[in-house]
Amino acid sequence: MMKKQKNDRFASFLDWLENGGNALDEEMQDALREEEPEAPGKQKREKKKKSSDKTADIAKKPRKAYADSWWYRLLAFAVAAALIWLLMEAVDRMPRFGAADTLMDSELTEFYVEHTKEETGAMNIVTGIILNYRGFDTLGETHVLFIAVCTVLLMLSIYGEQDEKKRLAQGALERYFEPHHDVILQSAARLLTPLILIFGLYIIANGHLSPGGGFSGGAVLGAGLILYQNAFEYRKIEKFFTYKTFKWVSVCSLLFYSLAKGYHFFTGANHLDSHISIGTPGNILSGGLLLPLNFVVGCVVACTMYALFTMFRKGEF
Amino acid sequence: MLGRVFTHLDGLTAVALFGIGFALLLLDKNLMKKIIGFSMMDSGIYLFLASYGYIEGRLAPIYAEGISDPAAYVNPLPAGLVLTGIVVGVSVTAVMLGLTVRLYERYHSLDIDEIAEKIRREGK
Amino acid sequence: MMTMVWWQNLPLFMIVGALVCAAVCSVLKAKAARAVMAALSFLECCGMGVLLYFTLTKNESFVFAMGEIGAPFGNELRVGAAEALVGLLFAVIMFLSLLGGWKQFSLDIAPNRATLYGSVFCLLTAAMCAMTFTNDLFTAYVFIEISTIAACALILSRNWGRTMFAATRYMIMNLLGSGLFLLGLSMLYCLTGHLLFPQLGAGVKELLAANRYPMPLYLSFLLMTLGVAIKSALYPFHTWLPSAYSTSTATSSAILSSVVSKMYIFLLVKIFFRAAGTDVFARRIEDVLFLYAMVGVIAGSVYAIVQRRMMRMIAYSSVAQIGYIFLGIALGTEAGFAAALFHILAHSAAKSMLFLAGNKLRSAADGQDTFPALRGTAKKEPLAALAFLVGALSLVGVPVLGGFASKVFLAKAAVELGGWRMVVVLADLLVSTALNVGYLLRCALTLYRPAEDTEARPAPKTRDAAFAFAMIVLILMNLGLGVFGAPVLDWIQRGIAMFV
Amino acid sequence: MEALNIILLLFMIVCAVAVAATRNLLAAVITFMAQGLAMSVVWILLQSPDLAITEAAVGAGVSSILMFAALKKIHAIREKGEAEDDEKAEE
Repeated sequence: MMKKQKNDRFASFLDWLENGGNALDEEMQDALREEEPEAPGKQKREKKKKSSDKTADIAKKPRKAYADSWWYRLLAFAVAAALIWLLMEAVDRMPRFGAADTLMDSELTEFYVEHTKEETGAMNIVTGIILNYRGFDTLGETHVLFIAVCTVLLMLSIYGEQDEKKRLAQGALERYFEPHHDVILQSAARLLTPLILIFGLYIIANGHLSPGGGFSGGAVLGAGLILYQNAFEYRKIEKFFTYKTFKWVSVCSLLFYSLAKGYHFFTGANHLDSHISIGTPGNILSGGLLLPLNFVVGCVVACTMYALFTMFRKGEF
Repeated sequence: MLGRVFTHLDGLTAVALFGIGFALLLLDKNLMKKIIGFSMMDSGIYLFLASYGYIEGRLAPIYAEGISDPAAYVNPLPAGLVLTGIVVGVSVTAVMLGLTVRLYERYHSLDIDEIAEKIRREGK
Repeated sequence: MMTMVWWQNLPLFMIVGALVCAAVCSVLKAKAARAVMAALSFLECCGMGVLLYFTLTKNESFVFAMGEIGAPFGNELRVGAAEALVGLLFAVIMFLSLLGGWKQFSLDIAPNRATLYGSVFCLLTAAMCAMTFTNDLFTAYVFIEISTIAACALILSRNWGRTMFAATRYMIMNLLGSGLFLLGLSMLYCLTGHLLFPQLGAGVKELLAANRYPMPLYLSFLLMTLGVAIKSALYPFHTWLPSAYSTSTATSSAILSSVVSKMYIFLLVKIFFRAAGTDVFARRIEDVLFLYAMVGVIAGSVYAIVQRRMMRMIAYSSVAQIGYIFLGIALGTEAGFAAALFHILAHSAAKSMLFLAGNKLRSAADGQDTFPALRGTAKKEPLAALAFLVGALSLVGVPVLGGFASKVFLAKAAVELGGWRMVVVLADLLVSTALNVGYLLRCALTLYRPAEDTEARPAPKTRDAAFAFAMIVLILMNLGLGVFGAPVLDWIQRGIAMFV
Repeated sequence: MEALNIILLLFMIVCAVAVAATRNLLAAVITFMAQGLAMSVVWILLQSPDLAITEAAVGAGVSSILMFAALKKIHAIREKGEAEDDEKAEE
């Protein structure tokens, strides 16, 4: 019996090694199972089942008990500690924090500070960088949001035939049981939602002048929509925001973004005149493409955040 | 060895967050904890990046009235990178959450080993 | 300031075009979305071809600044012969995988999902172009994340709970990989103050010459290498690979195995060449890689041999083949890099064909892919079986096929280097070839053995022109890589010369 | 300022450890959210107000909201599914 136990422990250790704490490859698992003689293995499993009944949380199968064992936790701790120690050694040998002699504080900072105002018309240098100098990164980033929504939608639409009915029923249930008359929430939402939305618009519109911009403002707008949806019925928000609205707003925004940025890259690389005037830096209507791009990004972010929330809550959109 | 680390508290914290997040993502069995671990790992990296952009006594990278000396502002580039990173991180979190919800819906468990076990049984 | 010639604008148009297509796809009908996907990937092939032609005839690479301001302040693309060649391969494989899975596409993917799948596919194309061309480490990170999520969506596109779990595991491992990559990237940035490869390389050289921060520099490269290794499934980190590759649809698994994981490896080659340099410093990282790759080549084959299902076997053989690629990189010489890049080409051509043909054969065997069930499927699907045979022979390394050429180049590179590395590489090649024969040919021969129950009526023959076209082109590609191996290697070497 | 910085950094580490230690998922998410808010203050101290706003809105705000939504969904499934699950287990 001792030997058996060892074997099992070894198997689960292999299991862990194989998958870095995740699940075991099914084929390997089959192979391991077959190695154990059938009858005693079963007996043991039953025995463990009984013992695990007492500790309420541990589920029906023996492997789980292993996961909660103390040395597993110790191992996790050891991994974290080793990694932290290694990185701390590196940090220790790196340039000093807050000092002005680091290589990072080099020509780049100088260049950005000296040129951002004239070349992009932005008072907020960070906005100038992310939407102009490193605009390609940001273009990619906006599409990361888009692909995340696509993937979640794809995930939620993977249903078999009979699941489809279940899903619809669940959606209907969610609609039926949503809180209708939560007075505190509703009056708070009535008061706050417009304020939040205006604040979001403010952050977006001033993105090139003060801290903020499309991403943070868009997230604030999305949060406002989420609050509204939570406080009132779906029907109320569906009057002005449905899947179709979401789709068209984000697609149009993304198209505008890609094309405008493409035009900008094209004229820039070919040294053509882009015919976009920068205006007077410091005014709200300045900065050439920055303001429209901030708005477009804000739209995408707001739609994405709201869509993701709705999909998690309802399981559909 | 660690004499200088204590002058760089931000870096130390960043590394600690990264390490804890990494261990959670790699070794925790619970999918939700894994997701939180991922976000934590990312925020550790962002703190690391941003802390190296900071130079003591300098202003935030927004033009202030009448100051155009480059040596008066902190490096704006790390902030731009981190901004990009935060949004990317949220997108990935959303995808992972979606997967978790779907897996739970199907297998009624958040424990990754338990799900594997159920899938194995299902396959037979 | 020089202005751009018309073809030098192509990289921009290819990337922005793919992004626009992605947005447009999501509002189209299923059929139109599929047409957009096919058209886009065909145009990408043409664009890459044009770029390859011009970079080879002009014999120089060019830089495309994204905006008025180029390096070191803004983003940049950089295109040389090596980028164009690898990009061409990726584009062709994506196009052919799409065609090869065209018929199954409508079976596996419901119409309401086809548009989303189209968006994801277009975004993956954009990420592929951007990662191949980019000259900027952080841009590479952003597009790595796009391709990670896209790959997750591709795995998911089938109707099983199992795929969902495979996708979860894929995501977890890949997130660990991108986390390490991002940390390495930020450390490197903090040390050198640059993100573009040329400036990074110069900065690293300067720091090393002054012997400042050697340990953090080493660690940052190690972290990036580790991240890429996890994402491209080098041996001990391969655990997400088999279930992800073997459960998804034909198009998805072909693209995943031959485009997505190879993109990361190409990025690593760029990092080594342009940022780390090929001197003593890079050696120390390459030694670590060498160890993993050496074990991976053998271990992947051993895993593949014990599999009882065809798709899993093909998936595990990828682990071994990726070991070869890393072996070439870890040699650290120019010949080694060239051999690694050539193996990327040869393996992608063979592996995508194996996945496409394997999926066809699996559906011919009523969705079963255990070896007994696959018996006699060659009769039902002669073309698929032929393609499978050619792919298997190529991976085993039979002369006139791509795999043989790449093994020869790898061996040559090792012999050039000499020392204990040569012995190890040659021994590895011998052992793994023997193992490859064991599993790949066994599987290929199973297809041609008569079915056990002769009663089974032959399934009605399905005509699938797109699949046939894809298979024929892929077979020709394998032959071409074998026969014209030397000129292709010459292109690669010229491309590598343009790298620096 | 220095003291505030140290307190915030310590708070973040404590939060991280607490997330790792707790078994209650809701508590973990809330703790994580608190850590994000502390982070946004740290970013103000590091002179990056853009990051502070973005972290507060996106990192701590929306991503935690998404986690809450996912947890709520899981809870709903659990309540609904528990009965079915028990039946299955008895079989």
